Amino acid sequence: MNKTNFDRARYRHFYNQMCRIRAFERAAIKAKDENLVLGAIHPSIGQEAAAVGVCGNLRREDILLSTHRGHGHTLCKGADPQAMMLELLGKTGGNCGGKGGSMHIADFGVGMLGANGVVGANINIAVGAAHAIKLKGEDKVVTCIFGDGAINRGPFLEGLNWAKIYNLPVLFVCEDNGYSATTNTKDTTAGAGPVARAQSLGLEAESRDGNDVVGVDIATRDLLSRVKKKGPHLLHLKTYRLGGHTSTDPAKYRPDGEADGKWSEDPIARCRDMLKQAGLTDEALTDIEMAATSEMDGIYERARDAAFPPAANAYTDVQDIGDPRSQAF
Amino acid sequence: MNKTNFDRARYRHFYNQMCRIRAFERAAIKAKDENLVLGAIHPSIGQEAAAVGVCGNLRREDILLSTHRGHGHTLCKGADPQAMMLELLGKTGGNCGGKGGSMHIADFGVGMLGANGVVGANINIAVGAAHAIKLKGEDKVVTCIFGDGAINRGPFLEGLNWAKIYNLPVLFVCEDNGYSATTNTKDTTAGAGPVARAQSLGLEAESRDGNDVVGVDIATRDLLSRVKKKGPHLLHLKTYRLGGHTSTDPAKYRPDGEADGKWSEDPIARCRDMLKQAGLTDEALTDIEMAATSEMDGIYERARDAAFPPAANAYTDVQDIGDPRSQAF
Amino acid sequence: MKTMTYLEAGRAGLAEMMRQDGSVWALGEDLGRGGVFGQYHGLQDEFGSDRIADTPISESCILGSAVGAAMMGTRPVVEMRFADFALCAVDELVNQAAKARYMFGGQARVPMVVREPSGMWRSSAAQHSQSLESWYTHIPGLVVVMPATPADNKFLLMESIRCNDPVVYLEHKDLWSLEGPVDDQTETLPIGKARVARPGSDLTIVSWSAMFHRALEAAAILATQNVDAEVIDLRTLWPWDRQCVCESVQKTGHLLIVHEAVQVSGFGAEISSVVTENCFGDLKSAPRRLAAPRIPISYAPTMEDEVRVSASQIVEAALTQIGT
Amino acid sequence: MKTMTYLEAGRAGLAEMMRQDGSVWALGEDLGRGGVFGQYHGLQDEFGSDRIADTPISESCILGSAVGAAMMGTRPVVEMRFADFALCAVDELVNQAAKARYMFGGQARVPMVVREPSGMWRSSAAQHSQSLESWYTHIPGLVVVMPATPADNKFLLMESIRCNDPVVYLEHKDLWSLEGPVDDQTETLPIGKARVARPGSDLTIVSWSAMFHRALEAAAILATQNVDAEVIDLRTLWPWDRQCVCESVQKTGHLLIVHEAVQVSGFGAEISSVVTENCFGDLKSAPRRLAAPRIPISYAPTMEDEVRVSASQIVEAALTQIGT
Ligand SMILES: Cc1ncc(C[n+]2csc(CCOP(=O)(O)OP(=O)(O)O)c2C)c(N)n1
Ligand SMILES: Cc1ncc(C[n+]2csc(CCOP(=O)(O)OP(=O)(O)O)c2C)c(N)n1
Ligand SMILES: [Mg+2]
Ligand SMILES: [Mg+2]
Repeated sequence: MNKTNFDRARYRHFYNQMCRIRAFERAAIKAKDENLVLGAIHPSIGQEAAAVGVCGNLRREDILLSTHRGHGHTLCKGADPQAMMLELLGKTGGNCGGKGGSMHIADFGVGMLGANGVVGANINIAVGAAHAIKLKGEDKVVTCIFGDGAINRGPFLEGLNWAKIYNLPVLFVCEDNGYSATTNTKDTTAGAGPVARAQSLGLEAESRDGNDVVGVDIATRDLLSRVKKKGPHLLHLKTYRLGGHTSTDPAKYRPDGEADGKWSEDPIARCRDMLKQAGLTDEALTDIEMAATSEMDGIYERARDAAFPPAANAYTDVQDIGDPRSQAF
Repeated sequence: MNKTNFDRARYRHFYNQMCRIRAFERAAIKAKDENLVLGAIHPSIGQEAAAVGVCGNLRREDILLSTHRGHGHTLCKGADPQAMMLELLGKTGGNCGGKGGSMHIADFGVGMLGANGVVGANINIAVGAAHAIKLKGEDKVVTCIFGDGAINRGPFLEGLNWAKIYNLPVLFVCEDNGYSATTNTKDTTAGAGPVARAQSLGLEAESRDGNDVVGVDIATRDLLSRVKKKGPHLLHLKTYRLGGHTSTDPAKYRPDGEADGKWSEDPIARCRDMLKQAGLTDEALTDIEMAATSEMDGIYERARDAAFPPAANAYTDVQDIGDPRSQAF
Repeated sequence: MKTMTYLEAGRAGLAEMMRQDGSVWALGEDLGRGGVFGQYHGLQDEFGSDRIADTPISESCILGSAVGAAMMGTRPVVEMRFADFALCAVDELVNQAAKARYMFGGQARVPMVVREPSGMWRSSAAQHSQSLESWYTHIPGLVVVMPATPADNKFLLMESIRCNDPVVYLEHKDLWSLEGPVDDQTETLPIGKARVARPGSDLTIVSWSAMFHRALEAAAILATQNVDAEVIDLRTLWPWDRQCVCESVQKTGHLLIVHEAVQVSGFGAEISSVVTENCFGDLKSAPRRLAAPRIPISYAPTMEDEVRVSASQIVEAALTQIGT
Repeated sequence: MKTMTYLEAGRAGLAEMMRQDGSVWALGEDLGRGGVFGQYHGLQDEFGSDRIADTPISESCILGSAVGAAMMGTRPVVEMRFADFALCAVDELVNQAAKARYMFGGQARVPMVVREPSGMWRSSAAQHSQSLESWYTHIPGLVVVMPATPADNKFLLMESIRCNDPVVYLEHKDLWSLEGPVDDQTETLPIGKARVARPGSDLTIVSWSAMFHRALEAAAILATQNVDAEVIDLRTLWPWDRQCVCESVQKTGHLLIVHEAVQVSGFGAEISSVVTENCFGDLKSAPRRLAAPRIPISYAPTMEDEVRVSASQIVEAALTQIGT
C-alpha cells in the first residue's frame, strides 16, 4: 500500500459499507433463525470486499446484476436496506413488494436489475441490458456479478461471446468463493478458470485478491474505464465464503479448520488494519462497526413490525394483456 | 508429403471414400431436385477430406456423432449407402425406417449415433456416450463432429468442461467451413476460435488444414491415441462448404467468386494430385470416381422404386410404457 | 387494401413498427440475409445492422439478452427460427421473461416478442415440426398469439410489439405463402379477440393457425351436406376469447376443437374444459377434440400425414358429433 | 413393513436398483454430499463417486449427457435439483431424450429417469416452486410419474428406473418428510395404475402428488357432512389410468380434479376433457378443476397462499358441485 496515494476517506467509506453489509446479513440470519425470513438466504459473509470494491465504483445510472448471494451488491449499489429487509421478510414496503424475497432482491431505481435464482441466468440478461445501452447510445456500464459455479453453464460462453461481438459495455465479475453450494468448484471446473475462458472469447481479463478491498477498487476502476473504451472485460475475484451456502447450512463438507483459517483473511479485518496503519483509531473504527450494527438491528426491528402484503396483491403485476384480475383461470 | 511414408493403398481407399461421399450427395441433390427427397438436405461437398480423414480412423466399435451435415461421416463410419438413400427418400429400408430423413441419419449398428437437427446438441450426447464407455470400462472412443457455428452454443462449454473433468475418451472435431447457414461465422464468433476455447477448458487442441486428407488422417490418428491415454482432445479442421447451406440455397450472400476460387482447394482434387504424384494413373483415379458415381446412381435408382413405410409405422417405436398403439390420444 | 402473403404481411408489420418506434429492433440468426424464410428480407438495408441484428447461434443468449434489453426500455423482436429451437432458451423465456415483472414487484417490464415459426412443414421430422402453444398458455406472464391470415399476421404482430408483456408469437411455417387482403388503414386489432370467420347454427368449430383453414374447408363441405358449421379463428390463445366461444356453443350446442398440436394436454383440452364448465346445460354433445396423436412427427409423408388433421376428418368428426 | 419418509423411500428405491443392476448410476450437483435435500445421503459411500457422480452446474450437459449414456446401455438417474432448473435442459429432454428412439427408427433406447423435485415449498418464490407436469404429458416419448406417498416413491422410482423409456419423475418438495409404511416384500408397482385411496359414491376427486393429501383431508371433512367422496391418487400422468377415473365417474356422476399447477392448460384440463368425451351421459355436473390461478408464485406467505389449494376449498367446491 502506497500511503501517499491511499485515499483514507474513500476506504473509510468502503469499510463502513462492508460493515453495513455484514451487519445487514447478520440481522437477516437472525431473522431467519427466528423464522421471520421464510425462504432461504445466502449470506456473503467474507465476500464483502468484492461487493464494495466493485459496486463502490458504480454510478447510480450504471446497471448491476447479481446472483442469489446478492445482498451486499444491492446494498452497495444504493438500495435502501430497510426496503431490502422488508423484502427478506416478505413484508409490505419490500423492494419487490414481498413477491421476490432474498433471491430476487432488486432495486431498479438505483440500477440494480436483480438477483437471480438461476445460476448464470444474469449473464445473458446483463449482456442484453448492455446491448440496449449501446443501441440507445447511453453513457452507462453494466456490471454483472456471478459465482465461480456459473462459469460451467452455457450462458457464460454465449454471453461473453455476445458481449465481445457487439463490443458491449459490460464488466463481468466472477466472485469466486471456491464453492458451488456444497461442491468444491475446482472439482467440477476444467482448465485454468474464468480468466482463461474469458480470454479465449476475446475478452481481456484479470484476477485479483477479492478480499483486498483496495485492490478490488483499483482494478475495478481501471477495468470500468477500459470497458467504456473497448467493450467487455472480466474481473476474477478470489474470495472465500466464511459461512455455509445458505444460512442454515453447517458446511460440514469443508475440511476441518478450513473456514477458521480463512477468518484470518476476513476482508473487513484486513481493511480495518489498513485504516489503522493509515492513522484511524480503533475507537473510530469500532464506532463505524457499531453504528452499522445498530442501523441494521433497527431496520430488522422495524421490518418485524411491518405487515404482510394483502393476498390480493398476488394478482398484480403479472401482465397487462390477459391480466389475471380479469381472467385468472 | 514424405513419399517414403506415403501409404498409397490407404489414400487410394480414402480417395475412393471421398468420391463415394461426393457421388452420394450428388445423387441426393438430384433426388431433391426431382422432389423425391422431401425434406432439406445439407450437402458436405468440399468437406469430404474431414469426413474421411477423421472417420477413416474409427473402428466399427468406436462411436460417432454428427450434425445436420452428416452424410459423409455416416457413410465413412460404415453405414450402407443404400439404407441411407432410402432414408433420405423416406422409404422403407431407410436406416431410420423413414422416420428421420437426412437430418437424423444414424446407424447404431456401426456405432453412428446420429446426425442431429439441433446445432451443438450432439456435444452433450457424445460426452454422455463417452461417460458410459468409461463407466463400463470399454475400449472405445467417441468422436463428436460439429460445425464452426456450434462453438457459440452453451453445450460447447458445458460438454468440453464435462469431458475434461471426468477425463472421457472423446475426440471433438470442429469442422469449420466458415459459414453458419448464411452467416459468416467469424462475424458472430469472438476470440481466437475453437482451439483457444478448448484449451481454456483444459483440453489439448490443434488446427489442421481440413482439405488435406493426409494431414487430417495423421492428426486424427495421433489425437485418437492421445484421447485413449489422456482424455478429451479437440481437432479443428479448416475447410470450405463449396455449395449452399442446403441443396436449394444459391448462397448469394458469399462474395462474388469466393466459392469458385475455393474449388482450387477441392480436397478430392488435391488427393487426386497427390495420388498421381505417388504414381497412380489418371485412368485408375477416374475409374474410382466413375465407380463411385455409378454405385450411387444405382443406389438412387433402387431407392426411387422402394415403397413408403406404411402409415401404421407412425405409431411404433414411440415408447413402451404409454405406447400410443394402446393410447394415442 | 393490398394482397400480401402471410410472410410479407409479417415483414410489413415489423417494418411499420420499426418506423413508428425507434426502440423496436429485431435479433436472430441470419436476419441480415432475410432470415431463414425471408421474413426479414430487405429490413437490414432500411434499418441497419444495429436494429436488424445478426446473432451467433446462441438461442439462450438471443432470448436472455432480449430480456435485459427489454428491461432497459427497448422492444426486442426475437427470432427463434423454428419453435423447436426455442427449447434451447426455456429458462430465459419461462423463468426470466415471464416472471421478471412479477418477481421484482412491478419494477421490471419485459416488452418483447418471441417469434417462433411453428408447426409441420413437409418432411421436416421430429425436431423441426412441433406445435407447443399449449405450453406457453400454461405460463403466467406470457401472452400467446397465433395468427392464421396475412392481415392478422401484420396487425397482431404490430399489436404484440406494442404490448408491454412478453408475447410468444407463433407463425405457421405452412402459411408463409398464403395470400390474403391486408387493409392499409385498418383500425388496430386487439389481442384476445377471436373471429367468427363463418357464422353457422349447427355446430361450433374452434381452431387457429394453419388448422383454421382446414376447418373452413370442412365447413364448406359440411354446408353441401346441409350442416351449417360456425367456424371460429381463435387468433390468440392467451388471453382467449371465451365469450365468443361460449356464445357460439350456447347457440349450436356442439363444440369441435381442431388443432395441429398433440391432443393430450393441448390447448383444446383447456377450451373443452372451460366450455363444459360454463355451458354444461347448453351442450347437446360432449365437446370433441381433433388433434395429433401422441407420437413424434415422422419424416416420411405416409407417417407424417398421420399427425395431420384433414378437412375430411373434420367433416367426419362433425357429422358424428351432431349425430347425422 | 417399515415406516419411512418419502425422502428415505426414494433413496432406498434408488439404492436397491443400484444393487440389482450395475448399469444404474446417478448424476447431479452435490450428490456426493447427499444432494440438496439429502435424497442421496450416504449413497456415494456405498456406490462410489463413479456411480453417484458429482457434476458441474451444467443442467444442459447433465441431461444431455444422460441421453448419450442411456443410448450406450447405462441407466442414468438424473437429478435436476428443482423442476425449475430443468428448464435449462429442455432441448435435451424434449428434442433429444423423448424423440431419439423414434427419430432413429427404433435404433436408440433412452432408459433414463429425470428426477425433478417439484411444487411449492414455503416462500421459495417464482423460480423454485413450479409444477410443470402437464408440459411433459404433452410430449410424445415421455413417461410422467408423480408419487404421493413414501411407498409409491420407492416402488415407482424403481419401476421408472427399470423402464426403457425416458421418465420424468416429479417428487414433491413438501412431501420429503412425510412418513408412511413401505412394504419390503411388495410386488412391483406398475406405472400407469391409479389408486382409489378412499372409495366413495357421491363424488370423484382426482388428484396427485401433494394435493392428493389435501383431497384426502377434504374427503374426511366431507364425510362428516354426509358426503361420501371417492379419492383417486393418479400416481402417473402418462400413461394415466382413465379406466379407473371413468369407472369412478360412472358411479358418482361428479368429477372434481385438484392439482397444484396452474389451472390453465394444466393436466386437469386433459382429464376433464377425456372424462366428458367418454362419460358425457353419466355426468350429473360438469367436471370441475380446482388449481392455481395463472399467476407466478410469490414469496410472501399471504400471496403465496393464493396459489395453494386448501382442503377447505376442496370441501367447498365439492359441496357446490354436487349441489348440496
Ligand atoms: C441453473 C441452476 N442450477 C442449480 C442451482 C442451485 N444452486 C443455487 S446456488 C448454487 C451454487 C452456485 O455456486 P456459485 O455460482 O459459485 O455461487 P455461490 O453460491 O458460491 O455464490 C447452486 C448449484 C441454481 N440456482 N440454478
Ligand atoms: C440450436 C439451433 N439453432 C439454429 C439452428 C438452425 N441451423 C441449422 S444449421 C445452422 C448453421 C450451423 O452452422 P455450423 O455449425 O457451422 O454447421 P454447418 O452448417 O456449417 O455444417 C443453423 C443456424 C439449429 N438447427 N439449431
Ligand atoms: Mg461459489
Ligand atoms: Mg459451418
